[in-house]
Amino acid sequence: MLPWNYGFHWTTGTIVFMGAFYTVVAIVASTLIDAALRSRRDLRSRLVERIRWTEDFRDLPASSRQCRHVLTGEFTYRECPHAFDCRLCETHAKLVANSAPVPACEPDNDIFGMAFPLNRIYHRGHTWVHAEPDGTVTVGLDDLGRRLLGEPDRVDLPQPGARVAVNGTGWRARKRNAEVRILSPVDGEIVETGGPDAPWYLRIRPDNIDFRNLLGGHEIKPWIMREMERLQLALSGEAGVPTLADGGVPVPDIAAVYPQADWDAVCGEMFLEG
Amino acid sequence: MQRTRRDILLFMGGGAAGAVLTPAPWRLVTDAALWSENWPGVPRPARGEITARYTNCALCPAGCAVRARCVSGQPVSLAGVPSHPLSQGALCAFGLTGHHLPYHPQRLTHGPVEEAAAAVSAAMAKRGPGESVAVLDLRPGRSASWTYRRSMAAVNNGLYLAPPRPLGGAAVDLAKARIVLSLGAALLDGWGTPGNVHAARANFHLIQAEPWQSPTAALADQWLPIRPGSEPALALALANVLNDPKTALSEAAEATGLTDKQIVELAHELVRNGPALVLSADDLPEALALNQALGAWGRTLVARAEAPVPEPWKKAAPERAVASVPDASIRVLFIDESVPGDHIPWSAIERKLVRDNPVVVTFAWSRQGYGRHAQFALPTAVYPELTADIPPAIDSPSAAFRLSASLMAPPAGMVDASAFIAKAAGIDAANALQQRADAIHKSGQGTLFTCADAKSTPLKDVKPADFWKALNEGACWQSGAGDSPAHSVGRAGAPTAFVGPPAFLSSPQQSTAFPLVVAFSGPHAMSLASPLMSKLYQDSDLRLAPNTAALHPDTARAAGIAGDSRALLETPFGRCPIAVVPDSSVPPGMLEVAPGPEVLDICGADTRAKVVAA
Amino acid sequence: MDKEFIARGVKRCSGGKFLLWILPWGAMLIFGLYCAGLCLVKGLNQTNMDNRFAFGLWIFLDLTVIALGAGAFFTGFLLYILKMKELRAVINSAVVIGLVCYSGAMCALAVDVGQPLRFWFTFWYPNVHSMLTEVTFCITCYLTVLAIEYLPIVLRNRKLRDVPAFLVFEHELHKLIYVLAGVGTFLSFFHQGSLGGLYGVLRGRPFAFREGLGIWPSTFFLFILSAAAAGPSFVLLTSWLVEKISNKRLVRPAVMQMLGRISGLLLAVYVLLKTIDTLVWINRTSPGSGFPAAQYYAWNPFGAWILFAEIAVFGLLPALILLTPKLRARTGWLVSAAAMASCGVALNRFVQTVQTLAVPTLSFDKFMTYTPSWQETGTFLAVLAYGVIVYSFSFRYFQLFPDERELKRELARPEEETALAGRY
Amino acid sequence: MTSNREHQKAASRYGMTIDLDRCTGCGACMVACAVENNVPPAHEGAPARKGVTWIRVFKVDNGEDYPANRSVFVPVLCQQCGEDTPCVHVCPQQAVEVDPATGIVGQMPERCLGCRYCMAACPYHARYFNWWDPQWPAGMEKTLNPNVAPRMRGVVEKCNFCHGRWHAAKERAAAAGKSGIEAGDYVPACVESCPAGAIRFGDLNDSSSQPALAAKDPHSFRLLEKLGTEPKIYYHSQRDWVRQVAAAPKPPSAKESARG
Repeated sequence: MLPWNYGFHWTTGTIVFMGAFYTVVAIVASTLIDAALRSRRDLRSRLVERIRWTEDFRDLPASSRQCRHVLTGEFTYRECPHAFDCRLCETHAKLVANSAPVPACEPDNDIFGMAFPLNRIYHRGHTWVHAEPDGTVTVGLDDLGRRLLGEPDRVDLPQPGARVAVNGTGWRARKRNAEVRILSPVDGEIVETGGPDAPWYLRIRPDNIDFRNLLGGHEIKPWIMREMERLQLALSGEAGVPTLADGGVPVPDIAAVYPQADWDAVCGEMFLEG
Repeated sequence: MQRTRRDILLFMGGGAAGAVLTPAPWRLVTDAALWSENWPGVPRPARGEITARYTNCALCPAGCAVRARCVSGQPVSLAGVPSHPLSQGALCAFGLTGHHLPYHPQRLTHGPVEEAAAAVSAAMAKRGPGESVAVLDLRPGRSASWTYRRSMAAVNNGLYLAPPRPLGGAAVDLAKARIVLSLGAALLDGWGTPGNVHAARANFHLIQAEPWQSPTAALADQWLPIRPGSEPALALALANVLNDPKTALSEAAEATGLTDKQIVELAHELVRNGPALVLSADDLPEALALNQALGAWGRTLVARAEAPVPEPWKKAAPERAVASVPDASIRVLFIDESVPGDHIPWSAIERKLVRDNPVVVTFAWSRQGYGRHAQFALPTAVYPELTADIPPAIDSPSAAFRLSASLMAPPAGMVDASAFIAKAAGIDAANALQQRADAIHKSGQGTLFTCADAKSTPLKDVKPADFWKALNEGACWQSGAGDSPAHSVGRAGAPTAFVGPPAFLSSPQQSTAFPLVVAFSGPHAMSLASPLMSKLYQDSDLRLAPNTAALHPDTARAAGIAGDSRALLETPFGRCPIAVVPDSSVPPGMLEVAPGPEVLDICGADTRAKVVAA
Repeated sequence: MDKEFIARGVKRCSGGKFLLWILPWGAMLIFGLYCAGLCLVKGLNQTNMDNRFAFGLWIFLDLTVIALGAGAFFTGFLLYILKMKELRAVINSAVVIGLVCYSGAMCALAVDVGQPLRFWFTFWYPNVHSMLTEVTFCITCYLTVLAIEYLPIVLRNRKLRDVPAFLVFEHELHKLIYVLAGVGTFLSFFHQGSLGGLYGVLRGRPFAFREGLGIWPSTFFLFILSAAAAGPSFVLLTSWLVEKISNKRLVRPAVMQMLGRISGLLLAVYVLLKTIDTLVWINRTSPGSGFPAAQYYAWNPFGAWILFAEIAVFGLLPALILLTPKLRARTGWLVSAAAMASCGVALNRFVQTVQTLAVPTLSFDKFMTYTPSWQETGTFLAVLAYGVIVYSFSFRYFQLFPDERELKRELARPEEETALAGRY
Repeated sequence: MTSNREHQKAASRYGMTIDLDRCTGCGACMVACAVENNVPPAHEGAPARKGVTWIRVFKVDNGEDYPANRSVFVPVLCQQCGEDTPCVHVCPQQAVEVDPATGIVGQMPERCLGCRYCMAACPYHARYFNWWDPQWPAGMEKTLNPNVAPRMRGVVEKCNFCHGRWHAAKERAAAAGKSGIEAGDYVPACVESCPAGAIRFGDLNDSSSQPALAAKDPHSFRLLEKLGTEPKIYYHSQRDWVRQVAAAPKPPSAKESARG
C-alpha cells in the first residue's frame, strides 16, 4: 500500500494498480469536497430559496412546466427552460418584441366565475402583484388560490423587513393536510404584512420593477383555463373523487367539496410545489 | 521573542502532520499485524534448554531405540536412533507419538490401592481347594515377568499365565531368509522390528497369502488372495506336498480357492528359492509344520534367546496359557497391562474366574483396558515414565537386553505392578532390573551399543556401574553370534508331525452361525495410542477408526446394511456396536475391523463373526 | 404518523400495513444475524465448508448479488454517460438495488473470512497480482460511490430537504453525479471482471481455468458482459415486482421494454462469446492441462445438462425473447425473460463456484458434495432480508420512481377527458 | 512474483522423492509432521475434510473389485510448485511467498486473512484451514515444539518442509562457520520418520541429491504434471498402474472404494 510497507515492490503492476486506486480515491474525495464547498457557498449567498425552486420545478410534471407562450398558443408544446423566470429568457423577450400589441381587452371579471382584475399581474403560483402609488407593491392570493385554501387553517407571514425572492417562499399557509409555500412573485423587502382577511398579504418594496416573469392582460384567461385543467387533473388523480360540480365553477371553498381528496397533493400541484 | 500557547500548539500540530509523512507510524500499524497473532486459547510452546535423551520404546515387543528431543527435560518429539543394531533408526507411528501417552484423555490417574491389597490378602487367605491365584502377564519375558513367576512359585497354587508365544517361542532370522511366505502376518505393518524388517526386505521374496489386501499384501512381491480362513488349509497342503508329492490337493484347493497347480508351484518355489520362512498371523501349528517341512529350523527359525537371569530367579512358576486353566478356578487374578501387549478377549478370561466374587486386580495406565471389568483397576506409570526392560523381539535371533528408561517422572500415586504382586506373595523383588543387569554383566558376553555415540563396545570392557548407567541412557546389550546360548525359552525343536486339521474347517455349523472371518486392520493398540493418531483415522481415512469395520459392499448388503452406517458386531463371545464402511477391496465373507476396547472384548485370534444392522 | 416523510402526492400503505410487511423479513434478519454471530464467535466450523469445499454458499451469494447489482452501474452509465434520459425513471431504484447487493455481499464476505479483524491486511499488504485484491479494492471503492449516489435520494426526502444544508448539498451533489457514475462504471467494470478472473486464473482447476488477453482470462470479460446483461433485467424484474406488491404503476412500459432490449442485446452477445469460449476451453485449454473436458460432466449430478441450461435455456432463450419486439411488448414474456436472464447469471456463478470445487483434480480424490449448514443458510437469508428491508424503506420514504405521480394521474385520464369535454 | 526468475537465482531448490513401492501406509510421516509442526489432534467429531494434515497418505486402488483390486499408498503434501505457483499469486495479501533462497513455498499464518482462495487454487488440496482453534488434551501442550508457533483459528496453513528445522540447520551451519547447509543436515520430519525410508529429501540444484537423480528416473513422475506447475515432489513406482495416479481423474465409471 505504501512504499515503506513490508512486502511492497516497485513493480509495474504495483505502480499501475496503486496509481489507479489512489486516482479513484482522489476523484471521489474531490467530488465530495467540491460539492460540500459549493453548498457552503450557496448557503452563504442565500441561494437556498432559488435552489429549492429549481429542485421543485424539476419535480413538477411536464404539464405544469409549460411555457407561458404555450398558453397563448404561440407554441403547441414548450417546457420552460428558466423555471418560470422569464426575465432570463431571450425567447420571451423576442416574442414580446415581435408580437403585435394586443388590443387592451375589456375587463373580464368572470373566468369560471372568478375575478381576475386586469390591473394586477399574476404569478403562476397564484399570487397577484399590484403596484401601489408609493412605489411599493402589494401581493395577494388570486381568486383560484383563495378558493383552493378557502379559510386557511393557518398562515405564517414573514416579519416586515425580511427579504423575499421571485419564486422563493412568500409565506406559508395550511389547509387540512396541505402544507404549502406560497411563492413570492417579486424580489424585495417586506414593508408590511396583511393576511387572509386583509385585502393583501404582503406589502413589498421591490428591488426592481422588472415584472416580466408575471402574467397579465390577455394571458390570464388561457392561463386560468389551463390551471382549471390542472386542477381537474390533480383532483381526478385522487381516486374516487367526482369531477368539479356544475360545469366547473369553483365554489368559494373547493376543499370542502372534496373531503376525501389528498388536499396536500392538490395544493402542492396548484401552488407549484414539488 | 514571546512564545504564545498558539505557537506551541502550531508546533505540535505541525510535528504530528510531519510524522505522518515518515514511515514510523505506518511501520507501527504494520507491526499491529503481528500482535494479532496473540489469540486467546492458542497455547504458547514453552521454551528452554534443548537436550537429546535416549531410551527404548516400550509400546511393543520390538523395543525400538528412541532419541527424545527434550525442552528443559520434557520430551517434545521422538525419533529413531540411526545405525542402531536392532531397530536401524526406524520408529513407527505409535513410537513417534509415545511421549503423548502420559496426557492421554483416557489416562487412569488413581485407584483403590489399599482396598485392593486388603481384598487380595483376604481372598488369598480364604481360598477353597483347587482355587488358584494367577498373574496374567501380557508382555512375558520381562524381568517383571520373572518377578511374577517367582511370586506365583512362592504362593501355593499360583499360576503364571501369558499369551501363547508366536512360533512356539522361536525367533526369526529374517536376514537369512531368501523367500518368505506370510500367511496373513502383517510383516510390513507392525510385525517384529520395523527397521529390521525393512532392512531385510530387499533380500527376500515376499509371498503374502491373505484373503484381503492388507498393506503387506499390497507391497508383497506376490499376493495370493485365498479364501478367508483358509490359511491353515494352505499351510497344511504345502507341508503335505513337500512331505509327499502325491498328496491329493482337491480339498485344499477347494478351501483356499487356489488351483492344485498353484499350490504345487508355490511349494516348489519355496524350496527352490530358499532358505524359506513361513509366518502366520494367528500362531498356526500348520505354519510350524510347514517351516519344519521346509527345513527352516536352525536356519531362518532359531530358538529365542533371552538375556541371562540371576540364578535365584530360576525357581519360578512355569508359563501357562490361559486356555489350559480349568474354568471357574481362579480366585485372585492380577493382570499386568502397564505396557501394551498381546490381547486375550475378556470373555475368555472371565470364564476362568470362580463364580462367587473373584478378586481381579488390573495394573493399567489407561481406563480402556481390562480395568473396565475388574473390581480393582490400579494406575501405573506409562511409557516414557516407567523404567522397564524389553524382551528381545521375535525377529532378533540373538539375546538382547535394553531398558525403556524413564524420561519423565510419573505422577504421584502410581503403582508398580511387580512390587505389588511380590508384596502380596511375600517375596522380595526390589531392584530386580539391576540384579538382572549384574547377571548379564557377569556373563561377560556380547556387546553394548550406546546411542549417543552410536558405538558398540564388548561388554568385557565395560565396568558394572557404567553398564547400568549406559542401560539407563538407552544403551542396548546384545549377545554375540558365537556366544554360548543364553537362557532360552519356548520349544527347542519343531513338531515331528502335524496333528489334526484346524478346528473351524471341521465345524461348519459354527461358520454358518458366524459367516465372517475377522481380520484386524493394524495393530491392536490404536485405541490406546496418542490422540494424534486421529490424523490417521479421523483427519484422513488411511486407517479405520477404532471399533469400525470394513465390509465388501455385497457382504454389507447381505447383512442389510447400506452405505456408511452403524451396526452390531456379533461373535461367539458377545456383541458390540460398530461403525461399518463398505469397501470393495475387502473380500466377501470377511470383516476388516479396527479394534477398540469393545471389539477386543469379543474378538480374539481367528474369531469368526457376523454383522447385523443396528 | 410518518405521513410528512412520504413524498407529496404519492400513495403509501398505512404504517401498520407496512409494519406487517416488514415484520417477517425483520424476523428473518434477526435469525440470520444470530447465525452470522455464531460463525463469527465460534468460527467457521459452524459451516459445512471444508478443506476441499473451501468456498460455499456465501461466495456463490456474493458473486450472484454483485452480478445482479450491476444494474446500478450500467443504468448509471447509460443515463449519465450515454445520456439515455428515459432511464431516469429507474436510476434511483437501480442505485438502491446496487447498494443493497454490494453492501450485502460485503457483509457476507466479512463473515466468510477466517479472521475478519484482519480485513485491512488486504489494503495494507496488497498483492497486486491477485484478482481478489482487485475485487476487494474495487468493491470497497464502488460501495463508497454507491453510498454517495444514494445520498441525494435520501436527502430529497420531503422532510429532510426542508433543512437548507441538505437541500443545497443534494442539489450540488446531483450536479456532479455524472463524475461518480463514470468512476462507478470504471470500478464495476474491473471488479465484475476480476470476479470472473477469480476463477479463470486458477490453472490448478482446469474446470475453471481459461486463457485470455494479457493478464485477464476470458472469464474476466464474460463476467462483465453477463453482469451488464443481467443488471438491467434485474432492475426490470424488481420494478415489476414492486409494482405488483405495491399495486401501483411506477415505470412506463416503454422504459421497461428499453431495459429489456438492452439486456437482451448484451445477453445475445454474451451467449455468443460464452459459446466460443466454451468451445475453445473444451477443445484446447482443458485438454492442454491433461483434463479431457467430457469428464467434468461425467460426475453426477453435474451432467452436461448444466452447461446446456446455462447457455441455451437461461441464455439464448431469454435473449431471443427480449430481442423480439412482439414478445417484449407483452409484460408476461418480458418479465419471465428478465427472470430467466437473472437465473442464468446466477447459474453461471453457481457453476463457477460450486462445480469447480466439486470436480476432483487428483485421480484418487473423490467428487465432493456439499450442503450448507443451517448457520450458513441463515446468514444467506439475512442478506436477503436485509435487502428487502432496505429497499422497502427506501421505496416508502424516497422517490425511487420519479414517474410515479404522473403515472398515477395518467391512470385517471379518461375521467379527465370527459370532465374537460363539458367545458368547450 | 512468478518463480520463473527464482529458478536461476535460487541458491537451492529443495525437493523430495517418494518411493510408492516402499510406502507401507504406516502413517509415521503424518504423525511425525503433526508433532514437529504443532498440529493439534482431530477436533471432537470433526469430519475428515476439516482436519489438518500437512502430509496426508491416501490409499489409492486401481478401481477393480476384489480380487483384482490393487492398492497403493500415496503420501500427498504441498508439492512446492516451482512455476507460477498457483497459490502464490492468488493470495490477496502476500501471505504466501516462494523463498528465493530455498524454493520453498512458505505460508505466513500471521498475515493470512482466511479467505481460502489459495485452497481453491491448489490442485493438490495440500492446504488446510484451521476450522477450530487448536486444542490439545490437558497437559499435552507441554509436548509442543518450541520452534513452531501454533496457528490460531481461521487461517490457512500447509507443509513448508519443516521451516523450523531449516532455520535451526541454518543457525547450526552459521555457528559452525559453514557457508551453507550441508546435505543431510536439514531434513523434514516426515523424511526422518519414514521407517521404510520411502521419502528422500534433497536439493534439486545439487545433481547428486536423491530428488535430482529421481527427476531423471523413467519411473519417476509428478502429480498432474500437465498443469505446468512444476512440482518439486517426485513420486516413484515400478508398477505401471501406480504411475497412472499422476494423471487426471477418470470419470466415475468404476465403482469407488468408500475409503479411496
